[in-house]
Amino acid sequence: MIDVKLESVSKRFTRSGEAAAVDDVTLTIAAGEFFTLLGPSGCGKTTTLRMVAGFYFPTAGHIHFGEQDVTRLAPNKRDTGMVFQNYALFPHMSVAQNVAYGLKVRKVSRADTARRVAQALTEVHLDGYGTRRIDELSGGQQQRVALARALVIRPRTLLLDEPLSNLDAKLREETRTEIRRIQRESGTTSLYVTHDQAEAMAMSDRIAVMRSGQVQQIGTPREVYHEPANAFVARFIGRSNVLSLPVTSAEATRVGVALPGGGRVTATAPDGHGLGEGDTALVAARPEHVVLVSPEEPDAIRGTVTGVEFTGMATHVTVDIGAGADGDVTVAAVDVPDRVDVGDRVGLRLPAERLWVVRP
Amino acid sequence: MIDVKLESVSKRFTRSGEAAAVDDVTLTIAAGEFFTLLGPSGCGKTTTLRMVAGFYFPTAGHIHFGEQDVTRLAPNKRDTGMVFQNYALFPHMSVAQNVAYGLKVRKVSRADTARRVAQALTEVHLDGYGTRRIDELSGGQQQRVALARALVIRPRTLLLDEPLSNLDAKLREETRTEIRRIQRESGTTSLYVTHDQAEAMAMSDRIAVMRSGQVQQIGTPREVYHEPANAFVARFIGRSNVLSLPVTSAEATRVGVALPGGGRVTATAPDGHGLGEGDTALVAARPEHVVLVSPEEPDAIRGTVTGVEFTGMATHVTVDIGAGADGDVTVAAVDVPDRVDVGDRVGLRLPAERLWVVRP
Amino acid sequence: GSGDEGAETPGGTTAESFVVYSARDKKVTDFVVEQFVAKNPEYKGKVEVLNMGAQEVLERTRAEKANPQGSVWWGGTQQGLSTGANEDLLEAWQPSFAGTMDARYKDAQGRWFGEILLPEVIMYNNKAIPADQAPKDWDDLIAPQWKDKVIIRDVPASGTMRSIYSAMIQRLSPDGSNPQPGYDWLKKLDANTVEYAANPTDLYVKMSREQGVLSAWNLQDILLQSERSKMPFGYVMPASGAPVLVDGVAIIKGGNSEGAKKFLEFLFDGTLRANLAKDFFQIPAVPIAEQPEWLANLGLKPMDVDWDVIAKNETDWINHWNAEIKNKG
Amino acid sequence: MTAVSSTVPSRRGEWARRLRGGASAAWFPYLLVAPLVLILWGYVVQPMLATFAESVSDDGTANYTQFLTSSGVARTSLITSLVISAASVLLCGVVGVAMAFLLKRFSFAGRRLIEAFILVPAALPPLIGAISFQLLYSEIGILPRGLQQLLGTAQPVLAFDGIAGVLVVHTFTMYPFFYLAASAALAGFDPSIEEAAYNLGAGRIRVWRTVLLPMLTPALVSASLLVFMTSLASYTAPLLFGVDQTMTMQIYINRTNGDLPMASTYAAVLGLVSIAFLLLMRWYEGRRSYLSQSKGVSAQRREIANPIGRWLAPVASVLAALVLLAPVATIALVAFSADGSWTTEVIPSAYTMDNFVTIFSEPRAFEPILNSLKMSVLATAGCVVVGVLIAYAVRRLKFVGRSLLDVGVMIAWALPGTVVAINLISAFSTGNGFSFGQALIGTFWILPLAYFVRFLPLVFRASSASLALIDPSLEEAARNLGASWWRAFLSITVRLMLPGVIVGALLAFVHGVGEFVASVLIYTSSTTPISVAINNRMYSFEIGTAAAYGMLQVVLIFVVMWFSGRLEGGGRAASRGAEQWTN
Ligand SMILES: Nc1ncnc2c1ncn2[C@@H]1O[C@H](COP(=O)(O)OP(=O)(O)OP(=O)(O)O)[C@@H](O)[C@H]1O
Ligand SMILES: Nc1ncnc2c1ncn2[C@@H]1O[C@H](COP(=O)(O)OP(=O)(O)OP(=O)(O)O)[C@@H](O)[C@H]1O
Ligand SMILES: [Mg+2]
Ligand SMILES: [Mg+2]
Repeated sequence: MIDVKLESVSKRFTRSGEAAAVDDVTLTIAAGEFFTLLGPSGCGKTTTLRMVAGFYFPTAGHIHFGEQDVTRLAPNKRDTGMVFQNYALFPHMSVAQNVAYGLKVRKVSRADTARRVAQALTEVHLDGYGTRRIDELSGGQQQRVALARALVIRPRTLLLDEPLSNLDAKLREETRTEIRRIQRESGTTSLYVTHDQAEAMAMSDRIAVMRSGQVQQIGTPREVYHEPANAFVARFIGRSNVLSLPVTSAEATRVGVALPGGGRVTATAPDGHGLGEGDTALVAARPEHVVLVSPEEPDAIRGTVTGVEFTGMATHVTVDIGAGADGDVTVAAVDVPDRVDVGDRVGLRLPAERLWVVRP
Repeated sequence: MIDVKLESVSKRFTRSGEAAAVDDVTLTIAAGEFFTLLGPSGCGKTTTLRMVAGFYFPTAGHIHFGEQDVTRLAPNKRDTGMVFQNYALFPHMSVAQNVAYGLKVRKVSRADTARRVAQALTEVHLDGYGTRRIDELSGGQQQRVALARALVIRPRTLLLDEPLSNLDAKLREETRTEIRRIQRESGTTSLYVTHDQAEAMAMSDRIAVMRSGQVQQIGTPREVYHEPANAFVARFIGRSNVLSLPVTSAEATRVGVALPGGGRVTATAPDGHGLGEGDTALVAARPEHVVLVSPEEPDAIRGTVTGVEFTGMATHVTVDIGAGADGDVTVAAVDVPDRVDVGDRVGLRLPAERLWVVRP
Repeated sequence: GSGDEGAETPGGTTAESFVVYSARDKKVTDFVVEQFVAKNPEYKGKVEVLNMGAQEVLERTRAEKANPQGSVWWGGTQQGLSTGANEDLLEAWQPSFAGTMDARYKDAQGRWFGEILLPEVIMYNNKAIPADQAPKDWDDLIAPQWKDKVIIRDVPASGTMRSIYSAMIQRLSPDGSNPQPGYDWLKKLDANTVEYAANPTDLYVKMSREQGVLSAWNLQDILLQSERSKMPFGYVMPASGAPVLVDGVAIIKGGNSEGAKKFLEFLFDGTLRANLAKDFFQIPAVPIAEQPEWLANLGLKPMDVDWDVIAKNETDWINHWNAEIKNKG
Repeated sequence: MTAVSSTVPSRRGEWARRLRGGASAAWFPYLLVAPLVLILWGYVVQPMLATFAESVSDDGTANYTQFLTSSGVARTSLITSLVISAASVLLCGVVGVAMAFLLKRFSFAGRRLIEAFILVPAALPPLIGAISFQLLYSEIGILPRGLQQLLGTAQPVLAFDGIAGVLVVHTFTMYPFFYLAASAALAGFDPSIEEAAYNLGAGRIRVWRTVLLPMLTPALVSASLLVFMTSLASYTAPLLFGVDQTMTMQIYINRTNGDLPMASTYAAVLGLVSIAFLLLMRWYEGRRSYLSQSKGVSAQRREIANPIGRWLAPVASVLAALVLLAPVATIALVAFSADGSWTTEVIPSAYTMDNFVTIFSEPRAFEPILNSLKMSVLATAGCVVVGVLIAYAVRRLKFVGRSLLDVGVMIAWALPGTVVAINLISAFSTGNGFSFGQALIGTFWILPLAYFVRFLPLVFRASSASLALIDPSLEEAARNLGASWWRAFLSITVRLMLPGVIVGALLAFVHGVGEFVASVLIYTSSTTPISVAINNRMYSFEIGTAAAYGMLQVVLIFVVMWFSGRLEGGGRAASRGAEQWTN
């Protein structure tokens, strides 16, 4: 069942000469689905969310909730709960009053309100902070109040605009589990905006990748990650190495390409890729699939290490493979040989089964 | 050479009955060092930064910049460039005017100002946005203006309070490279607050882990990650499995423990761990080091899968290993056997060389 | 821009109550109304007096023309009342006291009647100037010895002062055709004037605090101030005569004219007039039987002023004075 | 730009959809504004147009051309008025903002008391108030005479006269516009913005110049407008200090002359100048945004180490308060001095309680006070309801004619009170639609109505200024949580505007209590306001009792100020600024 539908929605701010902030976006979100908008800063995620919430009217297009056209419906009649990117907490109310606001509006009884507020504060790990003034909270604490305020009303649709951006990894993980639990239990349709791709992958049923106001790809996390629709998506989701390589053979879903090192591999290609021998294919490889080998190994792509970055779980090694290709390749390895250092010559191997031809 | 020194600094807000927001913190940051504060939301990071910037006076303790005691020096005489957690942009100025403000104060010539502003905007990928009003920017764009405004003045000390929290992963990576470059080139001492542990690991020379206003550990990223001082740090930095296991043998830096599955391993322990046979040791293991094996394998710790989370680069599998131990163990695996699903029985192996005994 | 349907509104004429717009001192009005009600008990609580400036009475009456609220206009200069009469705000009638009144003091068509006479005399601070050294006539005021000693209530906004100044001009040009000698005289007066006071109160304060010690002012107020408020003021009846202003009353068209007429008739009651003369230093515009001592000894010498000439020229003269003479002497 | 046009649905469907938009629909602003426009049209604009019509009734635009000829009184008056108004804005701005800074940024013993005193100069009763300035600063004043005696000079020292005197009076009586507006804005100010400026190396003065003052623009614009218009329409001060070539004096003189069209011309020009200034200010304010875009709510705690600041602030504030209170003290002196006992002496020589005994022994002594109180409260309540709504409409809603609405409201403040009163009389001397067919003249309601029309701009401006600093997303958040527009408006927007609304309401109330020029034309014996009562005393030169009455008025206002200070203190978000500056 379709719950939220955006039909060719565009939004243009009056600033002359600017491109539309949201440009002909069409989406459908099923009831109870957890749908994420992903995209670079300024690509129109917040604008889209605000149109769904009813704060902006689309310049063109329509928005439906179920059967109902809500394009111009008043925000308070939409039953959406929104976490604003800037929180929008009521500065004149205490933490508890902020959270209770939506319940009061809904005429929930006093006792119920108190109980639900307390519970919501516990869910975001803020028990005991109920009587605090908002300006006595840290940034992350304020963000959690904003989240609690939206969650507590159990709205029909949750709109979350980077609700966890100011939380630490630990808390973020706990909170996202909490959000998912609540969302699943109450079957709330959710539209989520995040910059954290791991988060998007972990939480979402489906993801829409946006760029400059336009949707690039809609799919499940695995689809978006492993089968990016184009080079932008491949580069944007996770770290990707996108290499332009000459095509040596082409089949329906497989394309053979020549590697800089001299070897040859066959990559998976999308249906109707339209590539033929002699063309140049864009081939994406995830860093964690690139294997660091000795430069002496036959058919290895050889290059010079230009950066070594320790990120905890993995170490990212950036290797310059020379002018012939697109430049750098990043390798993520759990156990990097300690001797790898900037300036070292190394070899790389690309695993054929993990290569994916993308559209430009 | 020591550049910034915090000596037993405490900050207590007047709210009665509250613990101190910052509690007896002592730190030294070397000139040109990139120093990061890491800790859960509300642990006092911003408060510490604000004391260094001069917006709060410590309730106790002293702050030195080099030889000078700046504990009560006016903020404008400290030559720090701060990115506020809430941006604090001047809403009545355009983007370019915001960025130029610090230069004007420093009486930089008009031509120089224009050049440096343009360059700073390019560094944060905002070229062409100079004439925009602040309220016409997206959240991430605002954050970048705040960053450009602090970077452009090339201050003696950079104070960055989650400067990248609202940027997408791609941009965040580019920007952090940019920050590091600028910071290295101008030898600026930097105090950085972030929630993104990968970021902290990748950028920092040293990290201080805080909790409830107190410093838990100070060390290089590798030290903090691989040799956490206590269970809190182990759990907080990255995902860690901390198991309480009975000690079977104890040496100076090695402690043997009994595994729930029946096996026995020897873990590395810090000097003076004070554990003896019969005690219970807290043993930390990183998910990426835990190996998923068949439940039939001898000596494997057996358990039931309770969660499978795809995060892109890795898939996190949470396994309940039963009442005897601390509960769940998380396994991160790049290639998880597709058949692993919630409810499956699996086996786990802990690699002896990657186990670390932590203080409670 | 109103009054489309006003004819039907009963307005203030219900019952017998009526409203008096008065520029007289509240003490006087309270006193008179008390007496009136005592004599006409049926009007108890039905007479409402609103005190305001003479100019405001005109403004208000004019603005309320479509639906008059007031019935009596009590206290106004000849000019003000004439303006009102010409704008058709006042009702014409013939009261019983009209017969005894000098024709100069009333409107020919009976639209307004003089109530009291206000001789304009020379005022001086009797603490600063001994009585025998005070100026004796108008022309003494322009003598150089009084340089910066004169204070004048600012002219354009004051009916009284406009009349005095116009009289000074007309004195030197009886038909008003050549105001120049008058202008010259006023210029010299201006030279002696240290300050123009904003209003009567200001004048009294400045006089008493000796910013200046001489002025031209009406007799009644000088007497009231010195007797009632213990102000150090004395007066000189100018040798060449004092311009006498008429301050009058009228019935407002469209008000409760029955009550108003009764009230005005009462106002000219002999005993009342005698009391007012005694206690409030009023010189009645009608002859009265028993004059108080001060009035009997006054030796009032009216200056021969042609008010018609003045009425024709006043605006021009005063505008000229304001633009060309004030503060330029 | 190429507008993306979707398939055009049927007309009916389109309308149905539009109507469903509720408070965010395009028609909503018109719905909200329509009654306001009707009120304004009936009570303000129409009467003003009548004024204009009168000004051209006799000889067309000939009256207006006088303003163009260089030698005429008209032009000189216009220029003098403009100069006085501009200078008043500057002086009041400096004094008001400085006081706001001292009192809102530092905390010290007695700050509360001084805050309550600070509005009193604005509350000085007319006439007696102006006279008190004369008794203080003019050639016969206590100060110049005192200095004269002290220094043994022949002439009074430092006596203010002419335009200087007018400016002194204006500064004293109008600085509260700036003080109140600036202090409300300072209290609601996002402190992190200021911190950012300090952090970038700016010193205190620079921060004020480049961040605080510009950010206070909405408040300063609002105050400038009010001061400019008040000065332009000011009558008593030029009168007392003998500056008669001003617009208002000319209006009065022309009315006395009986030249009504010319008087109306002056009034119309006054209105036009005010409108021009208003539009200029609107443009100036509209160029920038003043809305903090900061994430979340910033901590209000700020700490200063500067001991000089800590000591200087109370000393400076007390000094300023003394100077400000001097006129009140003068009135008190007069009220307690025996009639005629104060002539050439620097201060009176004999004191008495007689004046108070006199008023209290009168049977209906308190009636004028109660009348004024009642009518001002009524008018203020009306001003708050309508003013806040108009402020919201003009700032937040997009509709055709926003500027016109703004002008319509402000014009009543720009014109002299006499003109407004006369217009109201003409409009309501017979029944019309706006008075439900009742003739309001001669009834109780005409006075509160006059106050409402005259003082609506005060509430409107103050509310509008505080609204400029409130993030609209707070209202959005409330609506998102299910609150209707009304609920969100009342529980969030109005609540956050409250400091500004209170400021406006106070100003309206204080001016209502002191209003004279319009009142005297429309009062009835059952609605005699205190100002008329005072004036009656003044008229008979019972200056002592007038002053005693004046003191009662001052006390009344002081009490109101004190309680409103409390009220505001209760609204934490608004006025917690000062305490935190000291650690
Ligand atoms: N003005 C204040 N009054 C009272 N308590 C405060 C105030 N500001 C901060 N706190 C409290 O002090 C503690 C530390 O706050 P701080 O802002 O330093 O946290 P933080 O580490 O920056 O957290 P976050 O990551 O959420 O931004 C928090 O528990 C917070 O609630
Ligand atoms: N009020 C406005 N006027 C003009 N342009 C605007 C306005 N609001 C947003 N924009 C522009 O529209 C584009 C989309 O903005 P939006 O806030 O939707 O981005 P976003 O995807 O949420 O970005 P971020 O991740 O940085 O928050 C941006 O380029 C922004 O500059
Ligand atoms: Mg956004
Ligand atoms: Mg923080």
